[in-house]
Amino acid sequence: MAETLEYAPKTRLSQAGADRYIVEKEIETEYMTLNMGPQHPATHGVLRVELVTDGEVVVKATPYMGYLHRCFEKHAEALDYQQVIPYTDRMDYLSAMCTEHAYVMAIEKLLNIEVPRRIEFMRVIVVELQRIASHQVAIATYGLDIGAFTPFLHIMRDREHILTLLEWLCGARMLYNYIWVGGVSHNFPPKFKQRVAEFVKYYRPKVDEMMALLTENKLFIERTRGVGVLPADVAINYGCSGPMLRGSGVKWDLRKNDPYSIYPELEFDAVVPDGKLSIIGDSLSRHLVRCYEIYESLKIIEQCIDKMPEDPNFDPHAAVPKRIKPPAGEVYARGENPRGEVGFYVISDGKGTKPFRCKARSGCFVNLSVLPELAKGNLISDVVAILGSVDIVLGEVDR
Amino acid sequence: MRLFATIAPDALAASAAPVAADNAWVKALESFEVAGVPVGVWAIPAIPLVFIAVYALYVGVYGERKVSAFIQDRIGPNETGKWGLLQTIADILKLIQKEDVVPAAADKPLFVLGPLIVFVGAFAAFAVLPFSSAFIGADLNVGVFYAVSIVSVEAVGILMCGWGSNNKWSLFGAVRSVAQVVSYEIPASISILVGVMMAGSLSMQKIVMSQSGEYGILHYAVFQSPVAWLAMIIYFISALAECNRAPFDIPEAESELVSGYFTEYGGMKFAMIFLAEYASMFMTSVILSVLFLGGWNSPLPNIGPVALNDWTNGPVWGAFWIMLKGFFFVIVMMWVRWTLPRFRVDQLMYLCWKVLTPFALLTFAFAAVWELYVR
Amino acid sequence: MPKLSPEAIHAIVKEEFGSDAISDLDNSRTMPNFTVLDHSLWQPIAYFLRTDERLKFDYLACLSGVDYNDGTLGVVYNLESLAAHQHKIAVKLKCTKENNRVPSVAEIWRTAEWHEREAYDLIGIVFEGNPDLRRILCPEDWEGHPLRKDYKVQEYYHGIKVPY
Amino acid sequence: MPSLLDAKLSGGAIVTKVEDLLNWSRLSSLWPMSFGLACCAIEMMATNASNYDLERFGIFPRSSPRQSDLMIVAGTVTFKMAERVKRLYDQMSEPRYVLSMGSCANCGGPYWEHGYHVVKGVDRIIPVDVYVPGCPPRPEALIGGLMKIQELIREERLGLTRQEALKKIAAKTAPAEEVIIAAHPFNANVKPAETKTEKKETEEAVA
Repeated sequence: MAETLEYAPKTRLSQAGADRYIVEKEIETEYMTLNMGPQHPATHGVLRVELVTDGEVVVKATPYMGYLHRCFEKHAEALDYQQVIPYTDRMDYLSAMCTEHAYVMAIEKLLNIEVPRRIEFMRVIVVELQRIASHQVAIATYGLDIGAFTPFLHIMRDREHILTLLEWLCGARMLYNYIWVGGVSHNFPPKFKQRVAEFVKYYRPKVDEMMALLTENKLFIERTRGVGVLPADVAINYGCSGPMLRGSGVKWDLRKNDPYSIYPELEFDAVVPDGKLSIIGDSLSRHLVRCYEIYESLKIIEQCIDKMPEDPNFDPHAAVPKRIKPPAGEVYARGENPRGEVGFYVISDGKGTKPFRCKARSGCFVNLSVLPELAKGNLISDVVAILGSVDIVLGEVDR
Repeated sequence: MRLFATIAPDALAASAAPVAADNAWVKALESFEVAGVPVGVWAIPAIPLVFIAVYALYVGVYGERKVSAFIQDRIGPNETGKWGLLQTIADILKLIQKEDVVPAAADKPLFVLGPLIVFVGAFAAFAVLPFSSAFIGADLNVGVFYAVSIVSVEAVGILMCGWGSNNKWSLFGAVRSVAQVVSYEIPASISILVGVMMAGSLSMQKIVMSQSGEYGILHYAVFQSPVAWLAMIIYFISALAECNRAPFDIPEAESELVSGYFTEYGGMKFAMIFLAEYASMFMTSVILSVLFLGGWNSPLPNIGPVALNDWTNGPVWGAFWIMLKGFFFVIVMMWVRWTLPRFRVDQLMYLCWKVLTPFALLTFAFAAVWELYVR
Repeated sequence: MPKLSPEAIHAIVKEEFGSDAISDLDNSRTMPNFTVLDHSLWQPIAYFLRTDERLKFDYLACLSGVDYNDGTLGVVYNLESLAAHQHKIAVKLKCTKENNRVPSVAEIWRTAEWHEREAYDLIGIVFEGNPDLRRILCPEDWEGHPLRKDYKVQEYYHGIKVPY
Repeated sequence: MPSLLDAKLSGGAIVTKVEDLLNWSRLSSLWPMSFGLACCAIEMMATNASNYDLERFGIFPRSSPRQSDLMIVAGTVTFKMAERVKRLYDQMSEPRYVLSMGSCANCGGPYWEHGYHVVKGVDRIIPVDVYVPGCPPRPEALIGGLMKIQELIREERLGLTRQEALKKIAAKTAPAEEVIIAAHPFNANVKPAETKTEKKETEEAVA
């Protein structure tokens, strides 16, 4: 059956650009097994990759994860619907708001409740702020992987502004527990919107600066261009999503293609690489998608600030159910995270206040599964570049 | 220690140059004895070593931290002593106290000897660096040749470190480093030859003296030939690679190879490798300024009665100028390091063999023609 | 090509494989789904879902293992036609705790390989035909499948106490 | 009763001075291992970055355990990871310190009850010197924890075990309740109000 498929996995050694490293094929060399991680600067956490190398060329890469398996699904089954939200924060700790949003949408779908319009705007603003912060870390650590240390610190400096804003909003710097089922935990503080608008104004030139410092650097382009090319059909077959899929030229953004919240009312683009600077599907494309998504997010935030309905006596808890006890049923709801599609498959048995089963589908878990395919036939330095461009957060991979 | 005394410097044609390099300080020190003990002879090699230690502590490590902090919008060390000035001293004192670990699986002799050889390789070259017109450890008539060859010993030390550690990452780092150092020796040596050819001597002092004159900076080798600047740039790039500095820091590429060949080293052995890196940075910077930028000659010209060049030349001024030039290039190296990403192995080799070496050869040929027929 | 409703999708599959192969459509508000009754037909059905021009389910969004706490285990596949039609359907597969073997679809959707490993690790469903069916999250020598409803956590792991 | 060696070694003026110098050098140059496990690692990165800049204290991360003095266990330790943490700790050379950052590393944090795969406290594997609470701790809290490590090093003497040094610090530190009460705004209003009036009086007197 498998042979008739459009996509059959084949060795990437022969594919474009990969065989340039293999100079002397006739020399008999012994393969060396190299253990990268779980404590390694380039694995972005506690991933372990077993590399079988021929000299510096990687013949086979096998990722091993689970070093940060924190049993999210067990916790979800043991706790109330509302209590699960902090654990979703800790799944993808760089984009806590986005993961919360996806989970809350699942529960709201089960409960079949409408959320006030202002709440939706508030959620989108914080989610997009979080998306910027998350992409910042992704870009910064990617620079670090390639060996550029300074952009990392510049970007982290700007990220603090977002953290300060969100801390002002809900008292936590990273893990917020802000988005609740049917509402949010706190109303916007006075002048919060102005501050956000100021941030957008401040940050736009900084993104240009970041692009000039890192993305337009000749060395950076040389290191990432044409490295780890992921064709679109392979990406879809492997279930990739987010910047990974868009980097391969597939215009697929859940905010556009499976719209939720108030995204249909907003004007923005799903970013796909144009193939001018990068080869479509390579590491540079994925990096570029992240860079340009920051601009799109800034655009979204500006629109939200303009369109958000004003209401001085607004109660963010108005639609929050007193007791969350959904009827029996099951739902798969998802949101566009900075790292791809995050979905929650929740089963309610209709009897208790706890989910019967809550499976989290994480973007980077799936995106990471392409790594063996991409790493084959590349140098060790390229594996680092590829791994960085996949942009994994181990908390989400292992849950 | 007698080495420096037995290889006596050539008698220099003092009349040929406006500033005669007479190595007076060294000669004075040689005859200095205390109760029959030749303290002076021992002091000659000790002076550069003390200087290097101070330099490595302050310009090297502390400077690097402050420069990187400046580039990265930070403050850098400021809690240890005034402005953090005692930071490197604290680092060294701490490293001395650390437990000396030799991994169980390591090849002990190699593991222990490796850092020593790296250290010695980097520091032995200082014997021929002219610190002033009156001070050079050994004015060898093949000084440049000696410096180039003794630095290659460093590659052996690095390989010993990497192999002796019995760590695959270290081995990768060592192999990469050796391949890199050996490759970049070629463009570096060819561009050194350009400078040597223009001066007509392999002796460091003679090279410097050939660049002195009343117009100061205009006598520097880099302005004496239309291609000398190219040779200088090629040498600078190769020097970055030979010192394993970014963007050529692939042997210790932190995000790829953890710490490269010194992953398994801690404590004093690590400090030695660390100091050797800064020492070779300064060494290559000085060789660069000796060959192309006039060494200890003042860049200021004599303008009629305002004899700036004469006023700012001499043994003490010479020491000032050469250190200034050396430190300048060390700072440039840091600047480059904290700005650029890292090369990949194949790109590194491409740059060496397909860009730098052909250009170096072309420069060499052109410079030879220029020297023969024009100058 | 038009975006098909769940009913239409169900009808196409039923037409192709007969009414014994799959159950009726559970057209719930939140997640329309049907169950594959005949395990031996699951791989052909999956292949059909992925390649048929009308369906083109090229994207396996999620694969979840479930312990229904009544002696049955289940696998839920959330499928989507990403490149072509953008319609969705969920497919279920059930087995018993004693006979916990289901066919693997890792050859059809490569993403299923890791998802199946995860379901094997946490629920204990054996996917026949998965090229690399090992534990993925827990250590190799971990005892039991943690997301089973009757799971009891072990006291010690390599000499470290496990419960608080 | 201290042994003869201890009696001779401790207390002497020169020994004390040298010890102070050595302790100073160690506490001013704490190189942590850049070893991120989970969420806390991001806060650790933020602490190293420009805004908080740990390098001010001479703390800059090394990626190899051989070159580091301090292990910041930043995040959840799982059973799969436990052996690696232990091994990394064993690879560090003495003198070494361990800072447990965040609730997960302290005691299992939010995963203490149902987290079957989470080690409930890294102190079940390796000895911990300083615990920094928080989920995740703010960068200021981490800096505070590092200061505690510096305090510990300052207290170290020949013939004094780590445990005794830790106890000495604990004796010096005010109990948490007192700190909280002192920092509470209602309590803070009582005394400073008096001092303010005094100040005013003195100002008037000067005028």
